[in-house]
Amino acid sequence: MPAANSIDEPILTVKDLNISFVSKYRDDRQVIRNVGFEIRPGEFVGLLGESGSGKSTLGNAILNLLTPTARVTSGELLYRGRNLFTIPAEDLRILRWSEISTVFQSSMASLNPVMTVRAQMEDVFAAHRGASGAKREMTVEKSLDLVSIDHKYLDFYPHQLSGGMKQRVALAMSVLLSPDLIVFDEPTTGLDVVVQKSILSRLKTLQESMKFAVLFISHDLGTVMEMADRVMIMYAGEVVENSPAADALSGVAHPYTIGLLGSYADPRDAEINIRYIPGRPPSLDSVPVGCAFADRCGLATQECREPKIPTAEIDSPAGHRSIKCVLFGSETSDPLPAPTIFDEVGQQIDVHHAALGAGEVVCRVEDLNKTYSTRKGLKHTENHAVIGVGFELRKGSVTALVGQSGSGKTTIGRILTGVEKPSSGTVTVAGVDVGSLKRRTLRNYRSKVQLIFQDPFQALNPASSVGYAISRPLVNHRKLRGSEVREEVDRILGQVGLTPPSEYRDRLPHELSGGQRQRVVIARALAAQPEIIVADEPISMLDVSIRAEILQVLNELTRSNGIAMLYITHDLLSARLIADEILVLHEGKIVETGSTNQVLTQTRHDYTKLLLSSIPNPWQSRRNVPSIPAASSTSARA
Amino acid sequence: MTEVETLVPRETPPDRPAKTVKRRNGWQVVWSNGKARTGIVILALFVAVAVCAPVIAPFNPKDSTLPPGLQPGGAYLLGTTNLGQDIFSQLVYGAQVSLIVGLLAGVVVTLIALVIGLVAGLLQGVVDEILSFSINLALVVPALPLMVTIAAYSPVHGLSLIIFVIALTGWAWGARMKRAQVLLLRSQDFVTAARFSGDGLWRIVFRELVPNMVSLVVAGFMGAAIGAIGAEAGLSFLGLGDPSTVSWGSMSYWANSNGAMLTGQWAWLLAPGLALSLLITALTLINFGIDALSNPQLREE
Amino acid sequence: MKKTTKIVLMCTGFAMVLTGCSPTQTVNSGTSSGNAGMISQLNFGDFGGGSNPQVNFNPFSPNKLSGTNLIFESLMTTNHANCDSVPDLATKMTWSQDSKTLTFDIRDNVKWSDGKAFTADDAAFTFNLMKKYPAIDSFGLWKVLTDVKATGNTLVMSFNTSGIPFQQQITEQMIVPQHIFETAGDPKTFVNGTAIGTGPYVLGTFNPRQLTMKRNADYWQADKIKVEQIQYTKADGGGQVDQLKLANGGYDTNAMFIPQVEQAYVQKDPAHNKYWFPAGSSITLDMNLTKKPFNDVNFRKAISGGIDRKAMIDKAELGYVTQASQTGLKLPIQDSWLDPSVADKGMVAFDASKADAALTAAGYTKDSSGTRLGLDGKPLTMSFKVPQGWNDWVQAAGLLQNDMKNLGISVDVQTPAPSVVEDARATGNYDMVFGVQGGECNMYRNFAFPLGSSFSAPVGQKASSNFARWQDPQTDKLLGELAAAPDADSQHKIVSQIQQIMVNQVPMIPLWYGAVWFEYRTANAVGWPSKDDPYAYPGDQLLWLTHLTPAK
Amino acid sequence: MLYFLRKTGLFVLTLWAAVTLNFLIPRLQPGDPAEAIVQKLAGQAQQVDPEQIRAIRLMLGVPDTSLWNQYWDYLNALVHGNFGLSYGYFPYSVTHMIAEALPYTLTLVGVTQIIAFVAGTGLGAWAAWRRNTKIDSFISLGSTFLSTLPFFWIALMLIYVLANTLHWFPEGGAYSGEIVPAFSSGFVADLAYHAVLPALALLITGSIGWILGMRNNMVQSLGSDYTRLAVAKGLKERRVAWTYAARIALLPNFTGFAISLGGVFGGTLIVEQIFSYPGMGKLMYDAIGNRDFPLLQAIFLITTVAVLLANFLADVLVGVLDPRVRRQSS
Repeated sequence: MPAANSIDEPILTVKDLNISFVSKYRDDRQVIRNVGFEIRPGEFVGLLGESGSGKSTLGNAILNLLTPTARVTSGELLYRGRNLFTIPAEDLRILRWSEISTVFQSSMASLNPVMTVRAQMEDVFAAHRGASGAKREMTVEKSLDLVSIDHKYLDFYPHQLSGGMKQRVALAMSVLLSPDLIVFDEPTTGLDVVVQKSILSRLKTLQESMKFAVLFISHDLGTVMEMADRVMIMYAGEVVENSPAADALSGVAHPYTIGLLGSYADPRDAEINIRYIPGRPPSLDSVPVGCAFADRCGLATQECREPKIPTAEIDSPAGHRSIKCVLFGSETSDPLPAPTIFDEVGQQIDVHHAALGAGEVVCRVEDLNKTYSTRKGLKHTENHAVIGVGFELRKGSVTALVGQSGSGKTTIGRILTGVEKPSSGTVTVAGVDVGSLKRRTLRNYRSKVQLIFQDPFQALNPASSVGYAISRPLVNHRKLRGSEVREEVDRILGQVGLTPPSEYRDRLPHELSGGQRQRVVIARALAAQPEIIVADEPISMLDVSIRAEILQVLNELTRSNGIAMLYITHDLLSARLIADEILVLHEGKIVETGSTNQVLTQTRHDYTKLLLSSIPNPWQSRRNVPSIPAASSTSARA
Repeated sequence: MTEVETLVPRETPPDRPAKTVKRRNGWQVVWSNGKARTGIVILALFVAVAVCAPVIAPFNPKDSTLPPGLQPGGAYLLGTTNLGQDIFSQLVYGAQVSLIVGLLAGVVVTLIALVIGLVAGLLQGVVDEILSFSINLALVVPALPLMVTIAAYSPVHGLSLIIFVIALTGWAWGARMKRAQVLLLRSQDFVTAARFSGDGLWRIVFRELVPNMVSLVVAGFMGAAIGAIGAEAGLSFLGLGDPSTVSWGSMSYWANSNGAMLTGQWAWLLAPGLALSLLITALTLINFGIDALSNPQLREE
Repeated sequence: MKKTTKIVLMCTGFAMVLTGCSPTQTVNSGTSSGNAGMISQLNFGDFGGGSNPQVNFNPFSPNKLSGTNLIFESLMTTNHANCDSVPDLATKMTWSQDSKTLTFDIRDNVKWSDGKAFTADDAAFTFNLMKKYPAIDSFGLWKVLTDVKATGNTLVMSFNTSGIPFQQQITEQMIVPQHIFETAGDPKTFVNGTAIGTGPYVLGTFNPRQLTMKRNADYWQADKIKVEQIQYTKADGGGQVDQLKLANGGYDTNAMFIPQVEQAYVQKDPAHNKYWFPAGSSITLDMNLTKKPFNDVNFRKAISGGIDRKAMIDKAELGYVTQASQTGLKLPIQDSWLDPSVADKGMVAFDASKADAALTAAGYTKDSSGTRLGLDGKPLTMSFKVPQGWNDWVQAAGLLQNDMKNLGISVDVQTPAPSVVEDARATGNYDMVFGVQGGECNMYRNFAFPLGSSFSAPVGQKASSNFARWQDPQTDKLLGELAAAPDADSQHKIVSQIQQIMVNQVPMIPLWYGAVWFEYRTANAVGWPSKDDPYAYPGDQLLWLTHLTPAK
Repeated sequence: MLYFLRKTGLFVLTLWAAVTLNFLIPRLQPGDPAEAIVQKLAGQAQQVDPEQIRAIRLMLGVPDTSLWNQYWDYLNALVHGNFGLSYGYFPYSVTHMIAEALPYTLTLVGVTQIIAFVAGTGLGAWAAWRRNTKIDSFISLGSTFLSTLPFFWIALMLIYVLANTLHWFPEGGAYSGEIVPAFSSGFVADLAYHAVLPALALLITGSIGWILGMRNNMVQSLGSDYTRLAVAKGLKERRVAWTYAARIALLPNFTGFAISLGGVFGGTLIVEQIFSYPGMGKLMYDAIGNRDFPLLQAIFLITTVAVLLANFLADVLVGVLDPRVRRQSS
């Protein structure tokens, strides 16, 4: 436990850190640029950034776990005054875990698959026999109690535990030696929203009782803002803002922070407003001179392109703020910019809704059941994935199918697309029962139904060009030939916003960003001119700042082309944004259904309520902060 | 995940033209690997020697009119055999056989493995069961004894036999790998997407699956070629090859059975072994580069 | 881990060297010290039995170990250098006038090595055992034998036809002790580990690596045996390793092929290392006489002259052999059988241009590209099957391929496994193969096996020895007369006529005499048969063992 | 249960297929064992009496029934464990000959395989642990180079240098002739002395695969999150290297090792041939030359069954060592 008198002394100080990835075969890439910050005892610090911002490298650097190709080119990493980069290896080893411990992103991979939970936890004690008496008070059992895991799981192997349990084990392991600082690297990514919520609240409780400091690395600003005392926002290898959480939410912050926050809202609000930041972060090979964010910033001026961008040091009632933006000047005496100017940051998404029940029914699902039977030895188990589900899809309208993982929502999507056969019940499209289709007729059916996948990285053949991917439905389903194909490909590329088409037609998927790929996937689905599109979590793998943008594209295209869309998601906020009707699925059954507004504002079922409460909302836990400042002003304008 | 920076592809904002994007095709990835580059250069040298053998070799390798049993030196760079054949010329011509065996056996093995792997991976049920069973069977039947037996009892000896024997015993591993790869690929979203795009089976196989197996296929080919060259040498050394073809294996065989060790004709025994070693080294080095294609973790950074 | 283990292994190795645990090169040839006038030990090299020899001293077994012929004796011993029959267990052999009865006088005072007396009954038992078990009657003696009976110290054999062609096989049959073999059960599967015999040596020690034979002090001519012990050592690795051992003086005698024998063996110790490679059977070019163009005598004659036998002898055979006579005789040993009218003793001279002309004259013209055409106008191509691993033959075939190429004929040399060649040869499914013919003392066997129509078979069926499928009534008639010819004169006459057939009809083309390998060292023992003193053949061990004396 | 049944069924089916292949392969080719024996006896300088072939054929009892009948007899004999008499070593039984050869092969090849595996794995792990250092390049480049040398060539060089030139070791054989094979210390020492060169040849070539394989696996497991977490936990280097990185990297090698141990029963043809080591490989080579079908069949069968069994046991063993697999198979 940190001594009382050191409460204001930082336990960790990072000074002017620069890290590059070096390679014999290409220029060095500087991934961490002049980063400096402090963490004080018991402080909960969030480190935020999109993929590629360097936040994980920074986390690894603090743990001194950089891969051999990463070089610290300059800077210091001081833990209670000792530079971790230079202290003797044995000193560092002893310091590890007893002072700084960590929880990695995926405990699937971070627990040794061939050792029991107990063995892996006891390893820590074996390695730190010299740890002080206080630290020995904790036992393996006690730590499990802290995260509410039954002791019997100690003798289990990691693969026998669920993802959430593994992460709790990792959490328990991290506090074994009562460290003063724990680094969490995306600890809940990949977990179900409800599980995520429970783990985070457990972490918060533990932190409050054990008083360790936390560095919480995440891409999810909403989650971090709920918990952190202070947040650091990274962009292109730099910390662009380092502020108390309350200040970051105040509406006066780095434009990038504002932009990121624009992606969050409470879906229950009568009117919500979501903004996104157009464009992509720069490649680390060629970070532009001056402010790296300038290219995407609506407020950028000539000043932002100057080589030296000053960092404003601001004292606020909540604490100290550092913001690297010309808007804030360089002197503490400089006045804060007015909140209203941030209205220009990011772009508001523009979505349309159809009235419930409008449009002709193109697909009718009646009393759908799907049972998987598995045989294990002589034991025969049945798993009812879908139970008595029925709904309709209408032309030009979006139906959201909302549920946790394992709720059966993906199975419904697969049945609807003819990939799987239902156990009973019917899916009728244009008078034909999809379940009865054979090979030949199924192919015809697929021209009417298209899929948009969750993972844009998997959905495109890495070996084929964008133009080829989009041309296939044109050739196969629409029987276009020669120049017709080419013209149509270009037209569709334009529709999904990949302009000029000539720029994208011949590219291979790996040359595109995640958002661009998802646009290509959408384009391919559109190319078949389907009547129905099934979109399975189409934005969950994308960076937060561009999710809204993709939603907008989806919304626009289904409605303007008169397509019925089944939007499968776990995320009620995104459902709120584009769906006309929401079906809430729980354990294979539809537990609540109705128009979007009805479901969200007059929620009846507890499960829906649970889902709603799991949505990260930066403002939720800080009711003292005015709600959605940017939203009020822009909605007025809309 | 570690090193997110290196794994996430480089991204270009839509508003920025993509001219900065350099496409690194397979060849460039392999060539950028220092080891592979060395291997390619050595291999190219061997190919050159094999192609230009008639120019490089001072004598016909089978011409037995030279003075027999000479030590290296003078007109006979590596001496002559007991039959009066020029060893250096034999060495030069031997490159042809090794390269041809490597190439042909590699192609045959790879083709068999690819076809069986594809069919087994694509067709489920009985066909897959039978093919998987054959693969497993072929993997457990001891290869060398089988090779030796077939080679020993074959009515005809020659390159085609060697290639046949190598193909017969060497396809299974590749087939298993390729089957696994097909199973992995066919469950990928982009294959589903191709089906939804209305593509037929053959198009899916040749446009979606095969292009994504290229590095595996090439690596399999290199492995098979290395194995084939080694097997040819081994079989020839056991006297089971075609003793009338001039290959490095048969040179070793003749050197050994004619007492090169005894009479001190070092070059006769040493040269073919070293040449083999150098050729296999070259191919192994190239394989490192190809590994890097399929396994980015092994890429040299 | 690896390091330590290796060191341990090395240490064991070194420790053994240091403690005198003898490395191989001291497993050396014998020494002549010991009893005055005696040779304490000679090293004879390999003792057969494959890679993992097992006890087998059964004279009837094809897998018997070397040394079995020193334990057992036959009625007479053939001296292959001059084809004389030398008395052994029999002192005398008499043929009846009609060649249908053979009487042996059995030697007295011969004892089995277990002390029991050897009698004519043992000899009779041996032959009658072969009657009971045809599988051990290797030469099919009971096809002609009708009865074998011992009376006192004589052994009388009766034949249903002339027994002369079988004389050598009968006299050379090793005689086994009745008191052991009659209780041994099936002689096919008996391994005879006690090895009780009458011969000059008895079994010393045996393990799969080494076999020693001890001098039998009770041997009936023990006074002539000066070698106390004979040691056989398993050949290591064959080829090179064994050759090296030979060159380093590891063997007192051996019968192995060694390349460049002068350089690799004699030069290593010119005072003691000697060799003599006398002639064995003829190595012939056997042509499938049922096929074109081999069925044309003119063709056969022509290509015979186009074969550079000297090149084969010098290159493929390393000069170890001599050219074979077209007569089919083994010269010079069988010089006395030579028909004087045969020019140059039947040695065909190499003359490519003459052969070329002869072929053209016989109707085998060349086309514009120099390809020789058959009588049907198609290019002449033929295959030549050579057993894989028979390296000198493979190389000789390569040379023949060259010779034929010079004549415009393309020959495809194939090297399948030996058994495949045998199969092809027996069934007549070949163009050309090498054959091993003649070279025996018995003229009937020399010519009947390759030329007799009864040893042939139609193509597709297995011929027993006339693989070329020479079918000639005249030859058959002569062979019949030869089998029955009682005296040397009549035999000579018939053999002369057969030589004429060989020379004029060329049913096969003898190329060279296969060499009988024989290396010996005079460091410990002298008196070996040699080129200069060919009193016996290398295979006549009993004959030269009684000649060996200690080196000075 | 079902998993086990299926596995066993597959095992039996594979066994049957292997047994049938063993029967067919030698018989699909022409040739006659009796001829082979006579030819061998006669050599090149002596003409063959056709009667001899007849007699030997009679002696061996070479079957002349149909292939189908032979197959049934063969299966029947197999079930009764009766492999018959060897042709090449007649009148000794196949079982006897294998019992003679197997111990040599098992000790020489078995011991070297184990040493090669342990040493190779250790070196590979060490190279990976010290990756991108001089030690690593020495080990991985060195073993890569050695792996390219033809095996027979290495063996010949060893003989030439260590046996012929330096006379440190014998050129071949399993023991010297003077010694009576028995379980005496002298004989065992002599065996070990003779085994050094062939073992060295096997070690050089045998460990390379393990070195390179282990290095690759270990580099991967070193980069894995659980190893990095182990480092972050402040575990001692040894613990991280062995318990975390090496243990998992070892698992894929383990199956290969078990199978290679199964392959030991077949001996190593080239080594045994070059060093004239009286093991299974040499026995097989002779059997091929002699057309010794009964012996050849039995050797094939033993080898295949050993590999199959090893494969099967490896599956079971990996299940024990790797809890992930254990779960799938239970």
